[in-house]
Amino acid sequence: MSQTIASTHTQHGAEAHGHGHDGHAHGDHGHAHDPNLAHHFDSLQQQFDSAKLGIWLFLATEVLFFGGLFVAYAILRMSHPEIFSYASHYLDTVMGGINTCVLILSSVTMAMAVRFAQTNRRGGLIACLILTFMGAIGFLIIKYFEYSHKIHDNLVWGPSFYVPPHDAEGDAEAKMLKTAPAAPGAAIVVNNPATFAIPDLAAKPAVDASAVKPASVGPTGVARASGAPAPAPAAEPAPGHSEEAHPGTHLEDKAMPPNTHLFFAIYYAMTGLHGIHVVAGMGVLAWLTWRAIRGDFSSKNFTAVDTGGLYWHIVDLIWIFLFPLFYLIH
Amino acid sequence: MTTIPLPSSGPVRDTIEARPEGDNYLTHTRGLFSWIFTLDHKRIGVMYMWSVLGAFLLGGIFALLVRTELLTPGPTITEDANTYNQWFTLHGAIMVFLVIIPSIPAALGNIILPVMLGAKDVAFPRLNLFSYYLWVTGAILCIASLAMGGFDTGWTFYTPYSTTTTAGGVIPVLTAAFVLGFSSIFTGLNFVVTVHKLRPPGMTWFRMPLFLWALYATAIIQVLATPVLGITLLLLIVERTVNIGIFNPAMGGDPVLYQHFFWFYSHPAVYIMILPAMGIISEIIAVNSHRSIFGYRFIAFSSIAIAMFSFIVWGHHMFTSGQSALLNTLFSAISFSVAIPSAVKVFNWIATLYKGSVSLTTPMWYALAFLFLFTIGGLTGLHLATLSTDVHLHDTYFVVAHFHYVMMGSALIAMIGGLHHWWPKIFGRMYDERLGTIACWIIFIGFNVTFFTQFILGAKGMPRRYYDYQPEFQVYHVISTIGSYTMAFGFVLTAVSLFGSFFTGRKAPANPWGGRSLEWQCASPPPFDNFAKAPRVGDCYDFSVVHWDEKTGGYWVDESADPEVNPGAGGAKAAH
Amino acid sequence: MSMTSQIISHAASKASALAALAQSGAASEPTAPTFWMPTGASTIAGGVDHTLDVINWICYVFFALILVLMVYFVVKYRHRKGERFRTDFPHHNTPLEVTWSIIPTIIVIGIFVVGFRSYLDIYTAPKNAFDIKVTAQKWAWNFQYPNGATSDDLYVPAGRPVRLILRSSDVLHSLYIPDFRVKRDIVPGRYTYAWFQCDYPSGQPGKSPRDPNAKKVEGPEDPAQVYNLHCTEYCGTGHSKMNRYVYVLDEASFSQWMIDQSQWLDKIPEEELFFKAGPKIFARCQQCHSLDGTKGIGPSWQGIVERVKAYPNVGEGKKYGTWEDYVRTSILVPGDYVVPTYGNVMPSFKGQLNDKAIDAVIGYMEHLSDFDPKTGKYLKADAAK
Amino acid sequence: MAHHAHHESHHASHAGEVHPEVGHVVPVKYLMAAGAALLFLTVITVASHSVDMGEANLPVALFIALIKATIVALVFMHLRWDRPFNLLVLIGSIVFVLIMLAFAMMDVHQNLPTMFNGNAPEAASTMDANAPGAPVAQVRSTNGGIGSTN
Repeated sequence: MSQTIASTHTQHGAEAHGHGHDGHAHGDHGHAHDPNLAHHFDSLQQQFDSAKLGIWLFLATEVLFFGGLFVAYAILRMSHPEIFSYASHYLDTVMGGINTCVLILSSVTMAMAVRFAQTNRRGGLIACLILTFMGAIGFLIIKYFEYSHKIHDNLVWGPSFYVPPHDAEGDAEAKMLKTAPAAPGAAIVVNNPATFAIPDLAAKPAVDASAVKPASVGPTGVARASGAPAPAPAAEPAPGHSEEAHPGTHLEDKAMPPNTHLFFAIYYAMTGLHGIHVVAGMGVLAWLTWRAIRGDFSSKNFTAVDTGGLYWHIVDLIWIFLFPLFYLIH
Repeated sequence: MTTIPLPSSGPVRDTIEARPEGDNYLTHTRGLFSWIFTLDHKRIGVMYMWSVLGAFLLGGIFALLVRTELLTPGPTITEDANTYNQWFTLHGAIMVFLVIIPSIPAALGNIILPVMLGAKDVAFPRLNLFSYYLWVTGAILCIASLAMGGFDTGWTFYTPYSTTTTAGGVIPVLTAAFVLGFSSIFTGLNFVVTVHKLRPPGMTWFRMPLFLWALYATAIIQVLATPVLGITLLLLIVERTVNIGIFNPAMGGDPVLYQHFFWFYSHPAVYIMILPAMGIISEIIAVNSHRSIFGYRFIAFSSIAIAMFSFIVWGHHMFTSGQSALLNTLFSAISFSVAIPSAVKVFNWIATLYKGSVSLTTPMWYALAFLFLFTIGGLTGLHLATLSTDVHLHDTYFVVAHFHYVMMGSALIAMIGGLHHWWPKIFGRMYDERLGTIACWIIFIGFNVTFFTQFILGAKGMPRRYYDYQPEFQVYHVISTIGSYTMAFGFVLTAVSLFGSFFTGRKAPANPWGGRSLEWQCASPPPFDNFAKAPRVGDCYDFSVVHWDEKTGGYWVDESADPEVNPGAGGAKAAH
Repeated sequence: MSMTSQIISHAASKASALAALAQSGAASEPTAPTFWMPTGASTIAGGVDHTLDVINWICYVFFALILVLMVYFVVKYRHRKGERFRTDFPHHNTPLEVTWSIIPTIIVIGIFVVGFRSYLDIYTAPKNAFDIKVTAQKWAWNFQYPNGATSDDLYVPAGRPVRLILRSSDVLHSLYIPDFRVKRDIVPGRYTYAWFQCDYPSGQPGKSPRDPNAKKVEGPEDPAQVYNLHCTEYCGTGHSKMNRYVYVLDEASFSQWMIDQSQWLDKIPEEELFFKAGPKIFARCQQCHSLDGTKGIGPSWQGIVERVKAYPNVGEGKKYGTWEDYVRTSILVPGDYVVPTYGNVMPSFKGQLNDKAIDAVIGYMEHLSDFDPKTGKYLKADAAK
Repeated sequence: MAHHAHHESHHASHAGEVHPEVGHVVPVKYLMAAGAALLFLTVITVASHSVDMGEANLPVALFIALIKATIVALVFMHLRWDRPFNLLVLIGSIVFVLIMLAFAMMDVHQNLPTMFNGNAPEAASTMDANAPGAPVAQVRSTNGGIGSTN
């Protein structure tokens, strides 16, 4: 490798003096003899290789970042296999499959975009970038439908998975769970006078087991022990209101294994993080498109497109694994 | 590795005088904004340095509070155990995430690495600046978390405590650690690329000074391990905010999984702290004994070996935590393998002193202190890697003492040694060496008084993170606290000697210690783009061509006498 | 040392200790505390201490070696400004470097083997072990014995292996008995196990080390009688207060103790519950609740009855019919109504306090004025007699 | 300098096209072929899902995913023509994920017997009070509490 550097290395002691203020010395127009060469590089080759190695190292961090979640997935699936085979059927394989194809196509257009940039085809570059962007949007739209459908069916992570939706109890509970962590209530330190007037509901810390249950369960549970009046309704979904609580069908399903919420927890965690990366990718694509329209890119200067493309491909690559792991469980 | 022949023109001291007097990276541009928006690696490094030292002061204050509280069993200066818990948590979090991890790579590394390498800058100056401001963001969040109710989770954030505690500052501090992680990732990424792609002709892998090897190995860890911390903290934040339950046993999650995640980062993180320290020590010892470092390749490779091993030993933090017996055994076995490259390094350093010409400068004193403390820290690692003894010692003061010997006694002492080593280069001023040396001794003694007693405490069964303890332990705690005050005094002296240099210090020569690597070949302080001409790289550990120069009060390097630079010269020296 | 003299002084204990010898092979006598280690009172302590000694000596030797060489070289090859640098040094010496890579390798392999062998003893509990269920919670221990008896301190029979079945009801804890060299994290959501065998009885049967009514936990009359038990996994405010004692009783007195312990509450007539049982149970609560109005982790019990009656949700037709109902609820389902400004940190005592115990607590609260708020002593004790 | 060698070959393949002095231009037919292959494999995966292979389903699906990933990495991401070290970086990162996976799974696998769904009695009761199917402590506390004689 150093051989390459050595051979492409050019001495330019003289120019080095040429730089005035180091602020613009590093800019894209840093160098006297090549506007695309930053002052601290000696050759375009060196600069390009650095950029490539840089982005690849960044992609490596992305792999490990998602890697953590994949490990979590593996552990959960190992300790609760029944959950995964059961809950996977709540996912829409068709939508997932379509999304996979959308991402693949956007990857193709992205790769083409890089190619157009390398070969000075500005029109093709802009077209491909926009196509890729559309792909991203398409992916997110489909994801939106998937998510909203599940949320409507109460197929969510955490305790609210068990809260019968669309009744006062459920809503109150859901509301509490939403507010509890954010509220300064969670910020109560013992002996902190600042938090005096906080309603006790919000005063519950985020994940405290007892914050997890509908407010009515506690006393009824105890009342039974001490022979006081019968439990309030909605603690256990009575047949009466399970009809109107239609969306939460999984709640009536006696075959549902314990802890099924975990599947959706990891599902939302992984697809959500992936979604965030897609959004970030859209940002990158928009920026590239803008620069392409401005005419920044050419066969001499396409590194930005290339690296942006690599990022987009890794997003695709991760989805390629997410798809079978969530949608295709037997 | 073939290298193109280089034009040999006169001695390198030309490069030093090659630019107008007083024009260096500090003076090249002026004004606040020329610092805030600077892309010069040296300035970014200097900003890092001051920030890290500031954080160190803060963390030190919390340390003293903790030690003072422990003077007596039960309440001493606070009635509330929770306050104490917040103190030691803050001390740990600040020292680990804000100080030790960025101290050497981000602060000293940023300043020295490109100069040492002979490059004009790091590969991605903007990213470099960005990572600094990430650090600042993290620091601000960390302080903010105090205002928002503090956090009492311990720096390890073990679930489910960290997800159920009512302390309000937990989420901010998790975010802080998350952000700091990315700051560290970007620094590492920058260094890997710089070392790979920005080496000037002649700077082959095996001509790189060992500090660069160490930084390179560190950077690899930073890039590969830190993302896992990122995702872990992210999951923790989600757990705490929207109750996702992956780590929450009440919901079928697995708290031990969190520990796996956490230590998969945090064990390698220990080497993020110690590897660059080892690099600095290699430099200081070689330069101050003015002889080629003994077994260059063994040291270089041991750095890489440690970096690689560091990823497969994290389980030794979990011997008692419900990890399976099989895994305990595996991890114990692998953990021992780290001992070997570490031992090799120590032996090589000792052997480097042999038949050297040792001048006892302040940096050298720090290096010797490092050797002493690191040996203890490393050897006590054996107790903790051994299964049966670790069961007894885990989570006691023995562990506390052990990692302070390694993180502080080694990493931080080396950082301060490095600071003294390169201070003249960075600021162009010599500090008062006598005062510096005295301070070094006081810190050294104070440190051992503080932490050696904690080995005994731990072995006797004093659990860590205790606000209250049995009376029979008090004597040890008192000794330990006295030691910590001594140490604090030592650090004050160090500060005096260093800051004094700005007022009373003489102007530093380009090469005050007789170093041979490239940073000693450009002026002190270096010009803003480091080298007027591409430097000619010789053997950075060949001191036979280094000569004392009375008139500059420093050394100069007769490059032309080095056959590796100037094949014409008939310098008699064993090539290797 | 005091340990052994203790044993000799108690003939009964001694006899049973010998009985223990008979049934469980070689008994290991408690070792004296060394510079490093505390008393080693369990059968596994020997192995651990031996391992530690081995490692220590290796450390001493290597440390001395490195230190001596360092100092010697620095002194011998001291350089002064102006002198020419030596050039007669070796650059490297592969055979030497290989040697000092291999020697440490062999040594650490050795250490690993020694450590692993003693670890196996720690890890694998014998079949005939006596099971004790341990529940850790913020910030108290609950030890439950086969006959259903429960206690706050750990009582174990001498001369037979004891297996602790550990479970946490909230966060991570860790059970640590330094003198037994036993430590195991307690992980919510799963069981963990620890075992030990202590061959020599200590302490006196049934004699509690401290007054259960005392606000502050005092040590036993003779420290040598008991062993300390700590929590070593950080668990919050009361972490450093999760210290209890371990009593090793000889077989006979242990089984007697178990029976008494399992019945003490039933023996007390209803009307005497509040001053006989109340204070004893309060010992579990005093980590967080005070009697004298000082604000702890939880609200003080002083004047609790009036306070609770004043709550908006207590009273006829309200959420809680009576104040007793509220107290009972907050013992069993603490999160149900959290008093403002206090965090929801109290663990549930469901399954730990039965109805009679809860009645005792309620009675205790009711008659709180009859107790000394500082010491918790019952002031009308003689009157009750 | 394998890098430059490829360069030449492509000068030959598409004459009259502007070529950058750095980097590598992937011919259109490669890109299209890769895209087609990916779509095809996606169909295969979905199909394989519908046939019940018992335990084998997961490995098969993952294997296909691996092939797809390889195609993306080699063609779209230029690794086929890029510097080998970049490939090493990618593989290296995956290896480290696998290390973590292996150890963590080994641990959990060994510990499965000791685990029970739901946490402490009160947490468990809380959860199963919520709804059918919520986690129930399989191993219940038999703890009679203070004073119980059973």
